[in-house]
Amino acid sequence: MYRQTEIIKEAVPGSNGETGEFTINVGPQHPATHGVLHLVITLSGETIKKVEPHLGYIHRSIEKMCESLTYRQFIYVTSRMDYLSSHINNHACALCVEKGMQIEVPPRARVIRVLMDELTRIASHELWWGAMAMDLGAFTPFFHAFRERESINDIMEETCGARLTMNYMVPGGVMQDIHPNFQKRVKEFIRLYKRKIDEYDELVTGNIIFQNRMKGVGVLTPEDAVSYGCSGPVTRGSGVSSDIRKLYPYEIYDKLEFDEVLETGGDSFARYLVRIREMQQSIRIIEQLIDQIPEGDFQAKTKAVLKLPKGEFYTRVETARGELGVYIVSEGGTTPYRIKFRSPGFSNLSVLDHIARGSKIGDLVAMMGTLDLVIPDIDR
Amino acid sequence: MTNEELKIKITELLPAASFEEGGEWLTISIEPGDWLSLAQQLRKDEALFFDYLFCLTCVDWKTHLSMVYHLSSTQYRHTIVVKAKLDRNKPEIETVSQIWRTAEFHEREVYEMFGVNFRNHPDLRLLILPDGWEGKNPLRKDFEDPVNMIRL
Amino acid sequence: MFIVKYIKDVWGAIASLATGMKRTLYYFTHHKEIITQEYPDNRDSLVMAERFKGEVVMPHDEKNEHRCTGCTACELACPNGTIKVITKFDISPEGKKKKAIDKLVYHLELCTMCNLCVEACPSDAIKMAQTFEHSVYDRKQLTKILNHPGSKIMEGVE
Amino acid sequence: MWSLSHIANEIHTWLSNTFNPTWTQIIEMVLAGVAVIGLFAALGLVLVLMERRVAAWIQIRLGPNRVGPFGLLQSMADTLKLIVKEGLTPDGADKVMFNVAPFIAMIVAMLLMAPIAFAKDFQLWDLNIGVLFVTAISSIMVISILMAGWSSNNKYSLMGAMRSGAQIVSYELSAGLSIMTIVVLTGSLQVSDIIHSQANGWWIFKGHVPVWIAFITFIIAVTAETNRAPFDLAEAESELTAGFHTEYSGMKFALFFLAEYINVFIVCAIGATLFLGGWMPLHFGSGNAFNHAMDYIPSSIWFFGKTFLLIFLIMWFRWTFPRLRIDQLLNLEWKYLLPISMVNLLVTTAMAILGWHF
Repeated sequence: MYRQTEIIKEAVPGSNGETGEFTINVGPQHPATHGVLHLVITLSGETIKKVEPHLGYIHRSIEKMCESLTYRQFIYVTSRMDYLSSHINNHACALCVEKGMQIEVPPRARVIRVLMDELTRIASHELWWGAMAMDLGAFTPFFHAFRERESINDIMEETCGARLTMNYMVPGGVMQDIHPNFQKRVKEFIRLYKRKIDEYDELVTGNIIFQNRMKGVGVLTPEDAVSYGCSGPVTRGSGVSSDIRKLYPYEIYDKLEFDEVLETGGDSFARYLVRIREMQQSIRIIEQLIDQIPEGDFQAKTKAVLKLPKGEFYTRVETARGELGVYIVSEGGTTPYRIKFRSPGFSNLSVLDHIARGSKIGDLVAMMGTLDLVIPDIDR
Repeated sequence: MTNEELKIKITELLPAASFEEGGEWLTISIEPGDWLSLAQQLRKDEALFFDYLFCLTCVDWKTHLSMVYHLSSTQYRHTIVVKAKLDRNKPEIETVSQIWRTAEFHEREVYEMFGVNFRNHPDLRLLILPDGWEGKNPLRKDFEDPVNMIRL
Repeated sequence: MFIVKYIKDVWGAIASLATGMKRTLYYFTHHKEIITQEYPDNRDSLVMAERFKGEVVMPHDEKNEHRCTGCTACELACPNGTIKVITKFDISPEGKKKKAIDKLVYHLELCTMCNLCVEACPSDAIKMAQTFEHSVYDRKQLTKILNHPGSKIMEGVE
Repeated sequence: MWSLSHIANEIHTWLSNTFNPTWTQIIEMVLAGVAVIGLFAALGLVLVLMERRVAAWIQIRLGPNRVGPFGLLQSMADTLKLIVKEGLTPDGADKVMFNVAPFIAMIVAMLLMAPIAFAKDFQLWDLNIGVLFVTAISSIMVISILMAGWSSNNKYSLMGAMRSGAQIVSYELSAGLSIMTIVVLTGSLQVSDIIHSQANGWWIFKGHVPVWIAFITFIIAVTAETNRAPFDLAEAESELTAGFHTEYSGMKFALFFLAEYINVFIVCAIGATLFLGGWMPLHFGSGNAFNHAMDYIPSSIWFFGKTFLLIFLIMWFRWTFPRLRIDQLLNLEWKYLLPISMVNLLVTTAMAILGWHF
């Protein structure tokens, strides 16, 4: 009855005698998919002819769930979408509610939010770096990446009370004030990070095997990147400016000095470099703000029950994976009438078939690594 | 282009379009039959150049469905929202997956979640739901799943 | 020239590999860089962050009194139906009926540690504890009653 | 002296005095077999533990340290687990081939033990074509992998097996050619001759640049031949889940696993014999105090020390480098290693004829 059984039935005899093509199921349990992604690949020898994603293995219908949660409650669910940038997801939702309610967020809260966002971005890219190196067969970088990531998680734990799904954002500010140690710990992390960043190049970036695995693999032209709705480092690797923080600044990003990282290669190596350099830009943002956290409230005074006015609200933020859109349709009640999360992973996945055709099965792993797919984000 | 200029330009392209007020971006309401030609013009027109479809979704209004397309231009950075009202019992609209490739996946998602039939879609199959799914479309308002849905 | 480029390629490749090997050799020989925490052994020295959200608890003072008025704000704030407040009516010495909690049922198995209940509580009756070793053999054990048996509301908490 | 050859001779004398020559022969063969199997088990346990420790320290972890003192019994516990586990045979598999394949891998590894000199005058079979025997037998290894991949009736396994076939067939060439350089310099295929030719200095010191190149080529080629990272395309867990042994479990998997480690040991032993002088102590010049001090270290320690140094090198590769892609793997062999080792062999031959080495 289910799709899966059919595929297996058709796939066991395997090959089509004339063309020598055969299908192979990658996933839903496969080491390279980092989650329950199911790809049906048509192969001719080692060459990929077609990649067909089958989704839904962890679809929780967060959009439907949010329809029965209030505007304070629904924020926590979004941590479970893209769990690696849960802070930024929460931030997007909080921003959308604030836009609807026209809540003025105190400056201290804004700065804290941006600091947390950038820390989350670094943590997410660290995990991506380690996991991608592991996909390519180098296991050591994974542990080295986790060393830095853990120190960010410790900072998060101290201030937000959790390591991964913090639920720190509330409409109108943040839930608690930062921990007194926060600034000290962040500075320690920046020192650690700057000491270790060269090792990343020694271990992975400069490695000739790695470069050969990455260069010219999965080339995405700028036109295709835009047409497929890609966002984040995937488009910036193709040279298309798409950083929401620069183009449609939210919070205090317009007052900050940072560069939008652009690479023109369009291949996996370009996407790799974008993420590596983005981490350094995030460090730059944190350095600007860490001593400049203004005094004041960390949360605006809001009503106990939030009611968005009738209408439609859309916010776009830049998560670690790309553009996250939150689209709330309100009927004036305490719960959203319809909510849509435009997740970056879903669109980035759709480009996989296009860039994978004609390359080897080993390249597919490299491409999936640099697209940085987080499956709960795709399935929502 | 500002919203005013866009409004003038789009009225030229499609005189039947009506505009909704109050949103952040220019919101255009159209009939489903006009959508494909409008979409092609929005994408092709040099002054508009809407090449980035960043959100495609549907809203169930209990009386009707409405498709919502968020379009943006990577060149001019202007944004519009296009809405098309669909019949709830037999929702049908032309696909735009050949204009914006991202629509292919998003339309498949809307197809299974709302039951909207996209005409001429290259590969209109279930994407998230298991094959052989029978029953209502999950994101419609009258969907009930007594087993898996928890009511608070 | 082709040969020169060929040799340069080979040399560059070997050099890049040697750089990586130098780095891993450094870690192989420098054991002070090891960051492993031997978790169950270091339980005594393990310090949890004071804000760590482990489970919801209701603090009681030495007179077995808590601060919960039974207003159900936490129950309403909870997105998962984790908390269920069962109220009863106490008869005060003056003969007035007063609403109080009978049981505050907390389902740890449903809780996502989002902290919304603690934020919503007007009388600071509940807070987050730093415990994290929640695994038990029976799911029923995860359903907890937060107020201690025979406990009363503290004087002066409205 | 408590050297291995001394013990072997003692046993031989005792057996000869007690039994007639035929029985002596038979008992000695049985003893040798038991010793090889014992060495197998011991090496398997030691190498698995060593691999895990090396990996852990490179990855800033501690590694196994709970079972036994310093985690020494960890691989024992793992073996016990694997023995107790059910050995599944998939429904669609070719049952005979599927069950025979791991044993072939094992037998090949055992056969390769024969010509290796573990210590001074301690060798199972000093046949006159020792090096040729090793290269010939080690290519049978691929048959077991192909059998395993084909009979599993799993596409991942099949792809892993095919990759492995292409890989081993290619890398045999440069491994053989780099072995040839030493054979050319020594003028003999016999293992004991090769070792004795290094009495006044190991080939890696005597042979100058050509032998260094041959050594590097040899290390790369044998890493590929034993399917170790960065050439572990036959297993490539992020691409093919586990490659040719995806469907294996329990003891049959353990045999493959063990065979991999034994193969690593054997190729490193060959490498140590050819380039680092086997059980020969480190000597500089002749007759000085340093050389005498070196002679006091037993020859078996020299042999195992050198072998484990090379094993560490191969492990070090594994935990540092990412994996190659299949076409890059073949490019590396056919475009780089093979031409280089051919030219190198030519240079070495010239060197041997002209006597440019000491």
